[in-house]
Amino acid sequence: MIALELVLLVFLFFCALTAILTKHLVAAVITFMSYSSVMAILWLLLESPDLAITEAAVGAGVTTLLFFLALRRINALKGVDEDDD
Amino acid sequence: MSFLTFNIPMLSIFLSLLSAVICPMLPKKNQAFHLVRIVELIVLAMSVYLMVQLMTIRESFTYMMGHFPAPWGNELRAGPLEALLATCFSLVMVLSLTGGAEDIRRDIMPHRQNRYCLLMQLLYTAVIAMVYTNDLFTGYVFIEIAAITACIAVVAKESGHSTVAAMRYFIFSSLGSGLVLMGISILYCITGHLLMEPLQVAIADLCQKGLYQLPLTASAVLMILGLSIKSAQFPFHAWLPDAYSSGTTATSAISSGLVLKGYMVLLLKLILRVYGLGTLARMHMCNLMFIMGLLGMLITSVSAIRQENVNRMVAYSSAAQISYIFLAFGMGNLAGLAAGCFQILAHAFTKPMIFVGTGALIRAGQGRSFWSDIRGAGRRAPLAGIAFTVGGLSLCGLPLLAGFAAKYQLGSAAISCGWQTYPALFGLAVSSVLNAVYFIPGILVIWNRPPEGAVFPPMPRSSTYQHKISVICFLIANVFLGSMVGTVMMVINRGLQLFS
Amino acid sequence: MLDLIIHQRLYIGSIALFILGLGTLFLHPNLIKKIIGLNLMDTGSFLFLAAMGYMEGGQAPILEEGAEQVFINPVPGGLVLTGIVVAVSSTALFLSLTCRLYRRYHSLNLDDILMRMWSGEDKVEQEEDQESNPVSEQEENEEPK
Amino acid sequence: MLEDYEAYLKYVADHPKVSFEDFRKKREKKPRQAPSVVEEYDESEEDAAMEAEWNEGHIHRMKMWQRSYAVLSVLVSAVVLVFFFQVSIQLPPFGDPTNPDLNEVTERYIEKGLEETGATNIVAGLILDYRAFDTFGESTVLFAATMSVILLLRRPRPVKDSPIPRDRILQMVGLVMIPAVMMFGIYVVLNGHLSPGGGFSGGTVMGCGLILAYMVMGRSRLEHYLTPNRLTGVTVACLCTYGVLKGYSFITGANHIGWEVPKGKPGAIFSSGFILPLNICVGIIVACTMYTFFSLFSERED
Repeated sequence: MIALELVLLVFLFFCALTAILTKHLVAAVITFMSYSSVMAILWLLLESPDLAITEAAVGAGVTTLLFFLALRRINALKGVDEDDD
Repeated sequence: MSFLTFNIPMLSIFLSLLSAVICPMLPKKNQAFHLVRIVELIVLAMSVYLMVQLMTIRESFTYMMGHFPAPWGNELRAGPLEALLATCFSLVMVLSLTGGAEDIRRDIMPHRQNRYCLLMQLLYTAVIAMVYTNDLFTGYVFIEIAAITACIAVVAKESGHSTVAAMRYFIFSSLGSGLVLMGISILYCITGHLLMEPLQVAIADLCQKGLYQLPLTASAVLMILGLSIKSAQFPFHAWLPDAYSSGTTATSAISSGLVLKGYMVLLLKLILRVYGLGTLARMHMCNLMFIMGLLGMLITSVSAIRQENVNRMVAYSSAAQISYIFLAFGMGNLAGLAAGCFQILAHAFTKPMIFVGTGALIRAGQGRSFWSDIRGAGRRAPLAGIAFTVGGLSLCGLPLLAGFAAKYQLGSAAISCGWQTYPALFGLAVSSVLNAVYFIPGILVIWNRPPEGAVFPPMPRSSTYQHKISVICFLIANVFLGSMVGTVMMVINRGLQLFS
Repeated sequence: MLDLIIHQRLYIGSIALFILGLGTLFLHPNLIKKIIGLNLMDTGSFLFLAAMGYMEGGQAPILEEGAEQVFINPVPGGLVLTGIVVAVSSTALFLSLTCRLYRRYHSLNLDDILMRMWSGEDKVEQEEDQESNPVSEQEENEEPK
Repeated sequence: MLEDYEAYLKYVADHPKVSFEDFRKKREKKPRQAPSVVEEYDESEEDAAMEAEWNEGHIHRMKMWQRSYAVLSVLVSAVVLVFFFQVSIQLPPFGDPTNPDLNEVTERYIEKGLEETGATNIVAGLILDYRAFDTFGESTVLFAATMSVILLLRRPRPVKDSPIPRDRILQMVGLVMIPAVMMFGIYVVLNGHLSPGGGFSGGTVMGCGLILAYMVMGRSRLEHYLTPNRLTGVTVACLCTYGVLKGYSFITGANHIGWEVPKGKPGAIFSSGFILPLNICVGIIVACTMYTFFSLFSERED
């Protein structure tokens, strides 16, 4: 059980690092989605199912959805003006 | 204690919250604006009644939110000091909204005005709840409400600058609330309580046993830094000038008068009710606050001198006044805390008056907020000119005005504390001089003759009486605070004794 | 020392995530990365809160009719539930501000946006204001209240 | 973009009067003739020059600040990391039953939680009965966020329907899934006080069901039922009912008067006093909020 928690923690940390350092924004958002899902699993290990459901539904679900919508909205604008990194 | 006085704290929070929630449902445009102000006047009357009652019976009471006593359920706590703060914040809120009514109508698009009133009412509810709450996590939730609504109030006036300013404001304030949340979590981890009285008992015996000293210091550092970020204290005040110079007048007035003070009240609770002066002094937190206040006073005043934009100059002087409060809290004795509370009240009445004044001056001038544009604007809008002049002089410390009384209290508190006496007096003197250096020229500019051939936009003849009422009430409140120092200080001192 | 770190693993992990999010929110110029940093910071402190509520061999706080069990501390669970929804609303707000900024300045890099704001965007700004609230002129003569 | 900026920095070193915007426009038009840019610039009126003068100071300070920013940030994060590592080592041991936060406060929540709130899920009982004021503040945060996003993103002009790609297979599967998702959401909300879940998670699942309906059926068909004003109306109504219910229980609790709400049989759905209606209110608020966020963000950017 401790080993599983350690593995998940290490995975979380590197997930966070990749989410920050990747150049491509969509890749960062997808990494962040996996970060939230693993966080939900970790909360299950900590015996709090309430948080697991909420984090899974809210963190992985809606937050990532909003990220993708914002990126789509920005890419739609980018089509108009070609100078973004 | 009668049934009514016992329920006033809960009623004032719920009344303002429900009135905020109903705002978007009101059909006509101006209805929301009037509902908001009527509710604030009701809460003002209730708070005055509560203050008078509590001053006569000389005690503060705790109000159980729900059926469960202290360490289990939420709690509100009301004493003379909380009632006085609620009264002043309600008064400042009503006057700022009335004073800024003309600018709200002009800057914000009509179909967004009742949502703007909603945000202002939610901001007001958050500040009142911060004054009355007796629970740390409830304080965090209302800090978050204040953060969201204050940022969006800046964006309500649509311009490029305001969106960038709101973004920077939101980054800084989410940083601040993240730190506060971490501070609360560490505190809960080592003590097991969230309500302030059991927390104080737990911390006292932790210090006695010498357990978990480093986490305790860490939580104190995190919370004090988080609150200083949110209230634009010296090292973290970068967001303040942009936010206050690009929002509408009402937003800047209310943010500087109310929101910064709400966080200061929470800091006061942390000092008195949670940690206690002894533990904070031992953890050198008081010295940290003192040094931040001292540096803040000097450096922000210097950077205020270099500003060409009127609103930015006034915003920098707000940051300087916040450092006064930090200096007062950092002195580590009850006299210092009392001086800090008086400074909160004095600044809450002076700064919104200056912002309301500059708003009218800019409208009366050539429309842009640079010094060259408002040259001679005082002659076209005399009342706004008077508001700006009296506010400026009060900040510089002219006797018989609120600013002078605040500086006097600070000075007398500084005398009775240890090594901080001379640095504090030096800081007070220098920053008063710096205040004069950037306010007096400003006052001279607005009363100067307007430049020849300067084209002035037509003076709006509508809704000046709203502006007149608010400026006159501000002036009266300022002179009252400046002259009746005795009574106000008596209420503050009694409140502080009953506070912890 | 190592077994102490193993024993306190969740505290160290959550505070590390918190600092990582704090650093990103403050230092990374790209706005979307700042929002991801904000979420990391919040989830880090929530993991810290949830970890402190855990008790060895404790059960989730759902009371069945079964025998007396040992339960974990329900309070952090309640606090984190509130916190998660605060984090979502902050993210939604942050994203809408980013969309507005992008619509005007066509860049996600905050330093770039500041550069463009300071380097005289006022001309563009005036037209934008006129276009965005054409209604305010008729407001002038309408007598309020 | 960045190389533009570097080129501008080098260029501005010897032509301090040129602003970034003009530099970029000039570069696109005449990339090579740098000197002509200087003459063209001189005729601009005095006001803009004064404005540029004021901004030049900003940009110069910005460059100087960026260099020291990088060094400062590495230093600060190193110090913070060491400090927090020490703190986390000295915290009470993880999972130890004698931790300070497992004290008499949690004992009462666990032992008397069932008979005092009637909810078998103690966390739901804690949120909606012991510490109900936090959750009320919480729903107000959601409401404030919704109103702010509406104020920021809603266009006064009616926006044309967003052409979401019409894929028959996705549509059919979506239509089949919508009732399942909504049913699961309603189940989680209604059983909030019995099993894990509750207003927040159930509301989010219902919100996702509405979002799926929006994607599958398109904005126009869904707009008949879920117009923006109706959504705000529902959220306001739920918040007011929450406020009235909780206000009643606060006033009766604090003044020890009033009618004791029946707790009902533990384990049954209609069992724990106000917690069920409160859970439904919170669920609807969260569902409407998520849907409003989605519909505002997905408006076409014209």
